Amino acid sequence: MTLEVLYFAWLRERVGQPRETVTTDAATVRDLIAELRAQSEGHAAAFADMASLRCAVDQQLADLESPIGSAREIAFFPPMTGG
Amino acid sequence: MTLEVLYFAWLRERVGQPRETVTTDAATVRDLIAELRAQSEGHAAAFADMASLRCAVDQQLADLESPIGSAREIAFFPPMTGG
Amino acid sequence: MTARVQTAPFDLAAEMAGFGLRAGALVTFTGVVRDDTGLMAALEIEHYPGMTERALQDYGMQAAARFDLTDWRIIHRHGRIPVGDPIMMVATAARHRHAAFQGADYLMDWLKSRAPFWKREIATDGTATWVTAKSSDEDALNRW
Amino acid sequence: MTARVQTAPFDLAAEMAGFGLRAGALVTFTGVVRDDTGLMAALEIEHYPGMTERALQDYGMQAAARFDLTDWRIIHRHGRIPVGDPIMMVATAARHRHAAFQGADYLMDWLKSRAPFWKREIATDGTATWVTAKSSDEDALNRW
Repeated sequence: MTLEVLYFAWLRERVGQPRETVTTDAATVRDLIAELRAQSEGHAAAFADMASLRCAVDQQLADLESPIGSAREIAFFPPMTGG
Repeated sequence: MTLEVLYFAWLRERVGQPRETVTTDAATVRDLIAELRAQSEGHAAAFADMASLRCAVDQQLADLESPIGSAREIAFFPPMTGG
Repeated sequence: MTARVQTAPFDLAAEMAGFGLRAGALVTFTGVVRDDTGLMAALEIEHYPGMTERALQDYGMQAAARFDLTDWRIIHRHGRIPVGDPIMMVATAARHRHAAFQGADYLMDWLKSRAPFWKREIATDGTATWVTAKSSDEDALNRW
Repeated sequence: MTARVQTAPFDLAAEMAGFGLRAGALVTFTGVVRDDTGLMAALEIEHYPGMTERALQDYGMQAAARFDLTDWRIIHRHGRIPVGDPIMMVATAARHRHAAFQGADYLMDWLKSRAPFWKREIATDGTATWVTAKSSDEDALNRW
């Protein structure tokens, strides 16, 4: 399965790129993170603090246990600071 | 003691005039009302429903037991409907 | 930090120009003459000249002290106000949003029940009916 | 009933023209870039194109259903926004004031913590610091 993975704010800075295409068999967001984390030091740094991690699956807020299913786009970012 | 007595909204309509000058020795607002009520049928009608009566002494909201003291202006009106 | 009573319409835009410049959060409330029945032509608002201005100023200052407002404005019209026209507005400025919201909400509750205005509904057939105060407005005031 | 995401400044006045025409109560909230320290030049706001528009639309529709809003508007800027400039606004229209206030307050709580925006403070010396989410914003959301 091929996914677009997006990063925002300081996760984007740590990973070093705003998006990447990954091929994965991960069942849940948490499984995907385990795979991404192994990709580079930057990825490891981005996912170091899981308490400050938020994600969206196909542009809907999700949690780490959310199934990836047939999703096309998974985004990772810190807690939002809008308004 | 001479006072200006003001009426607003339907109290004004019932009394039939927006203001009058009264000479009184009333100690409290309640005493003054007792005197005013005796002046005319209109006055009696205006003061018929004491639960719907509000007053101000020298332009400050007051209650029926408020002393008149050296006040110059007493106003009577229904519950306010601003905003 | 101003309160105004006037017959003329006001313009929210003009009123907000330069309002609360250094604040982070601005809230406005505007009350508009509503016609729920299709039978209403206008409101006619009577007030107590002298006392009104003083009361609005007092309530504004109380709200500013209580919610740490950096600016506030109250405008309330009287006289005849046609359906669809603005009746009154409050604006509050504060560093943070909750203070600005609460300040405006508080001011509205005070204005509804403690500012010397009396509304009369004027129907399209010319009949006039005094608006009765709502007990819910009194309850709202008791929240604070 | 519109949500917009844009880099351009907006004008509260222009946005409110014709807004909520038949409603009795209009509330606006405007957030402005604040400089508490005298050392801040601007905010820089990143967002998630695609998701942002959808999220704002969702929150607006949720607020409308919950508080019986007759109209609502959300505008949120992204990009570089200098001190003193408006960042975002919400406007709500309802028959009664409490619904309009609550709708706006609710929308703000959602936007603060659940809309995909990330703020960075840009100091006058050029240094940039990501703004940290406040637990008080999360608490505010849990009120609803």
